[in-house]
Amino acid sequence: MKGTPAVTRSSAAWSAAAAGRVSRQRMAQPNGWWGMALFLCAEVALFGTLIGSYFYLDFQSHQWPPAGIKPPGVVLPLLATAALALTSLPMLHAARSARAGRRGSVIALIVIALVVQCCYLALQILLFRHDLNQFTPQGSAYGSIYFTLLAVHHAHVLFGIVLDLTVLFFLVYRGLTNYWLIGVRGLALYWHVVNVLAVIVVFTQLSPSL
Amino acid sequence: MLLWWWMLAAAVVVFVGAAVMLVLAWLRRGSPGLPWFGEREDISERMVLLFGIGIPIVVLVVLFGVSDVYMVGQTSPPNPRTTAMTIDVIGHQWWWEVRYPGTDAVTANEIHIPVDTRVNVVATTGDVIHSFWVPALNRKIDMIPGLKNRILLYATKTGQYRGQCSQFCGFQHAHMSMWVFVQSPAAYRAWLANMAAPARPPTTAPARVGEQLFMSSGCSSCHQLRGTSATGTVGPDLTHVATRTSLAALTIPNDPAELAAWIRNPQAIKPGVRMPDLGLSPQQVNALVAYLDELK
Amino acid sequence: MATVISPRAKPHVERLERIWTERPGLVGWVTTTDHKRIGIMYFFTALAFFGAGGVEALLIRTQLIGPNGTLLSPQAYDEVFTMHGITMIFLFVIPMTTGAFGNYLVPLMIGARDMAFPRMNALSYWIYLFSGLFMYLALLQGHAPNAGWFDYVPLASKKFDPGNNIDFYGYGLIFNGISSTAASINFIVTIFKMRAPGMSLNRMPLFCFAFLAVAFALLFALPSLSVAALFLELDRQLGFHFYDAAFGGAPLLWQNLFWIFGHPEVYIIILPAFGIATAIIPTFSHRRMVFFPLVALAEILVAFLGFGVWVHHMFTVGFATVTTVYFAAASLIIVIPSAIQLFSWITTILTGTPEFKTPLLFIVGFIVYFIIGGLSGVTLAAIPFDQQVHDSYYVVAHFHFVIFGAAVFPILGGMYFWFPKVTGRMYNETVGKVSFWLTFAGTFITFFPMHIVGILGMPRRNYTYPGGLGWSLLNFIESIGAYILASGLVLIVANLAVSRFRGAPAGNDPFEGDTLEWSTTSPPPPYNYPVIPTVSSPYPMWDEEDRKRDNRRLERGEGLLELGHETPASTVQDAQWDEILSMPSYSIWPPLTALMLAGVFTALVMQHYFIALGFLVADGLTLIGWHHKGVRT
Amino acid sequence: MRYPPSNRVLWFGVLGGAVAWAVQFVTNLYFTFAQCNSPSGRWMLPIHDWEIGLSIVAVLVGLAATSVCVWLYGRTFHLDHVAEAERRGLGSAPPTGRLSFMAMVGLTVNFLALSIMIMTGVGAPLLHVCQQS
Repeated sequence: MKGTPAVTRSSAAWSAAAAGRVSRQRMAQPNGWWGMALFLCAEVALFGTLIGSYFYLDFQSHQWPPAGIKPPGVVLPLLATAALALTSLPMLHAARSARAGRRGSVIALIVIALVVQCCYLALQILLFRHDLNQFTPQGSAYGSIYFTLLAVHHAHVLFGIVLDLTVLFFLVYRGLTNYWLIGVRGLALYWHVVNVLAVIVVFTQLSPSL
Repeated sequence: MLLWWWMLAAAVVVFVGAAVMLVLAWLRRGSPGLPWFGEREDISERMVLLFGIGIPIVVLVVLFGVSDVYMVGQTSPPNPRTTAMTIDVIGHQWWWEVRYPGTDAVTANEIHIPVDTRVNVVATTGDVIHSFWVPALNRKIDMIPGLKNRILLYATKTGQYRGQCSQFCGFQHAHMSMWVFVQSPAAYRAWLANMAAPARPPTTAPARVGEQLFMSSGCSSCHQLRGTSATGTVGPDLTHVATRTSLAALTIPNDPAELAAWIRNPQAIKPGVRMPDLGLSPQQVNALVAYLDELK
Repeated sequence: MATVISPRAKPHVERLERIWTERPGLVGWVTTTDHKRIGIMYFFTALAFFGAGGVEALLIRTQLIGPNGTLLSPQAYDEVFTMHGITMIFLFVIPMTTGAFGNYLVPLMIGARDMAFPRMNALSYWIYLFSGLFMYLALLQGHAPNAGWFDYVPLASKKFDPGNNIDFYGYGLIFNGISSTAASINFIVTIFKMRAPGMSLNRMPLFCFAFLAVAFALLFALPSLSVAALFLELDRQLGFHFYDAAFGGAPLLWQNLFWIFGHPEVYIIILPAFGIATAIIPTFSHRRMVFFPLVALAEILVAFLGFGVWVHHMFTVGFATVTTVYFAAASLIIVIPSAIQLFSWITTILTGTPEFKTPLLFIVGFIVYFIIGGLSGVTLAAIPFDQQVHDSYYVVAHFHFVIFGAAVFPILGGMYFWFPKVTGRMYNETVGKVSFWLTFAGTFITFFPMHIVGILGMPRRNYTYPGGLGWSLLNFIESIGAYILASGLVLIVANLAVSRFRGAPAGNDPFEGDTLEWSTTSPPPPYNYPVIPTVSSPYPMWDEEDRKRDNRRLERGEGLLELGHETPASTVQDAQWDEILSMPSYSIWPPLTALMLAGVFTALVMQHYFIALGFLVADGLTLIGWHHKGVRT
Repeated sequence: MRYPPSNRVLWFGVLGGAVAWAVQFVTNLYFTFAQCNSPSGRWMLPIHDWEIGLSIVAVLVGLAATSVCVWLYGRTFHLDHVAEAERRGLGSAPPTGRLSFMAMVGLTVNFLALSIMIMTGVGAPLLHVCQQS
């Protein structure tokens, strides 16, 4: 076992450069990263349950969607989801440049992603309102699961946007310390998972039309 | 059932074996190592492998094959082709509605079936989930909204078998039982013919008063008397109520005194039951009892 | 070989004291982030709920002591048995095992100075406390949840159960689930990353394997429960139709979702018990577990296979056999990991030189009852037999042997076992033995006759039963047993309570224990270990050399991390020392955050959605405060 | 194979069988739900063919994982009986000790996963499709 001196006091890394150095020296993923990863495991299980319920209800019904509700339109949701999925790229690079200790580019990349995510959320809310005018969650089990699934997904996007803003705020206010470097990596991880889930959700949502 | 005795035997063997080992452990608490083998680590490891994996896997695979693949196939529920007749049983909070398709016969909390006949019971529910269970005759099947489950009733001896709801269904889950009467074919046919007939008109004076009361004071809005203007469907069909051995799903025996007490204040006998207290005077109650007692 | 504080080491230790000591008095308890104090708070809270659940159990048994019992009205009976289930499972067993034992012992056993996320740890305690109170609030308002802890729809739907009692259940479970999820994330990261240098996966105490398995099971099982409860509340409060067959919903959807959580739950309850057993047995048998890797594996595997068996709670709903058969197979195979552990325990006791002190006695009782409960469990995996006894008292007998006999006995044994470590005093051995025999006999007398009543056809959840069916005598025996059992439990609590003040000083290591916690003083200091221990086997206390070396390093003032509120972090698989973390200190924010959440859920039950939203925002603000002060970010 | 193997290979060996079982389990489950739970029978699925096919694939994956563990176990066993030390709970030094430990774990996991997959793979096709039990 290595003696104490060789081991880095990661929490003492106050400058972006030092934080980056620590991050590169680390042999294992930091605790914060693991925490986010495990939290996301629970999230994946959550969506697994929702989507499982969707198909459970689908399979045991005579007609899906029930008579009088026309299957959802395909084009807009798919485009929006594609755009959202693309935000994984800036997030990926944000994590990279954070580990390289480049604070400015981290902030820039997160802002780019943030803009796209906000547009996505806005569009989805419009679509949601539009659907509500077509049919209601109180009308049938299909409506219930349809709107619940989408609402939960959009809530996750919203939560991610709040996370973006928090991390940005502290990056400006505290700088790229070790703590917030790990924050950036956690944020990136969160978005990767949410984006993958978004794709699965949209295909579930559109399954009657495909 | 045979499976049970086999599993019990196996279970006893395992339990005794483990108990013996524990007792040995207590006896030899002073000395390390196994009896006879001494401190041979590899032996104790092999014991773990043998008892922990080797033997169980064999037993379990056999149990799986016998019970879950073979026996399930043998005792799986009937389809109309293989059964002589079908009965619809509908669970309600907290009583059983029994219908005999093809006839007008409707009754409650009592199922009559002929002996040595494979009967296909279609189990559905009118409200919450119930579970149809006649322990002496077959396994249980849940009654679930939106589903039509089936189960076989088959009895080789005439007699009376107790059944009950075994899925928690509310306050009076405890008082939701039924009788299954297994009769000789002749007796069964006679009973069914009587059940299918409409309610008989009252003969005595008090009974006529009772009939008036029944139609005027609330009763008829929940209970049906086939052949009269009483067509309620909330409570049990009372067309031949006098032929039944019990009231309120085996809560109380069916005799005039109990019936009167029941009509006077059902909530006292079966708290939470859907039947309200109609606030009738003793005379009115007696008249109703007189009428209902004639509904043979 | 325990740590010795030599004069030369004194200044270092005093310095650590200064760094790690928290605020005094009640404030200290409210703001604490020390895993030991949080564990103790968990312990007493869970104990209180255990008392409540026990009273409910006695009420049930008194009601059923003879036919046509009239102690409780049907309404009251339904509420009592529902609250009994909820309390014992969500508010007693899980918090007592993961919360109390896990929190107190896991960091000690892996040689860490605290959990990975101390403040989140505090948060999960406060959320647990508030969620428990929240669910009992329903009882205070005189109208508690009454559809059973399984809460099947449509009985639990607005139509058949108006009033807000079920809402307390639904939201209470979601609320409580947040706590358990946070706790399990915390446990996994702690066990992955905070292990003492040298404690590679193959050198991890079996106790920690059990808690790792539990944490993973909770993490993946809870979402399904939360979703089920969410659907339920949407149905009840906003008129959605997930479970309403008339609108294309499926009552069975609830049952599936509930049992996808509910069966892993059973293993979540039992696994910590396995962990405690695997910690107690080697100590008193004076030898290492037979076939160590298999035991570790079995603990993980039970948790994993537990996800593939849920429909065996639903064999009577009329699924096609091609569906149920998969669950039957898994339900049978899951017996094997249990059998592996069982015989490993037995052979370990057999080949060792066991001292049958109170803790080991409880473990032996646990083994006996685990065999009984396990075997009746196997019979339930056989579909035809299950369909005969399902929802009868046979099942009640089965899961009480598993949950009480097999899960609670090790908890009681563990209470005796670690009592000296936590309090620094010894319990009374004689009284301990008596209390064991009382509890043991009481359990058997209470639950064994239930097998027979069940096969005689007595269904569960009946508030009363008619005489003359051959049930009365057995029920009478069961009720008597329940009182014997209760007296045994009271005796245990009394023994510990008295010994806390009168007991003889215990010293660091009264039982020649095998894991690290015995190396530090009893009770352990806030920083757990003055010097970060190094580990070279799963039984570090039996490696004299390592402990001697730790003492030498203490005297040289090496590996102390005395520059701040610090603890080491190591790599996941081989536990090489990777970095030094500075841990957040005590904070008032976790309880405040939990309080705001409690506000959210209370507002939701009352259907004041905007107030709920307000509380949610306030909750977010507390999180900012959380990151603002006291932790150097 | 290279020794010590890369982490990917190692964890495939430990978890491969279990994951294969999970996939076989969930997929078959949903096939039967789709076929048997829908009153209208909208999906005409050849259940048994799917069951058999999936089970075969899953079993093959399980066997692959098992072989990794067998190789690893044999490999570590010959390093002055590390494996024996592991069985005794002596915890020999990582990485070899840990690898041997995980090889033993993986062997058992795969064995049990395989037995479930074979039980269901053989048992399910013997049953009548959608007959209620």
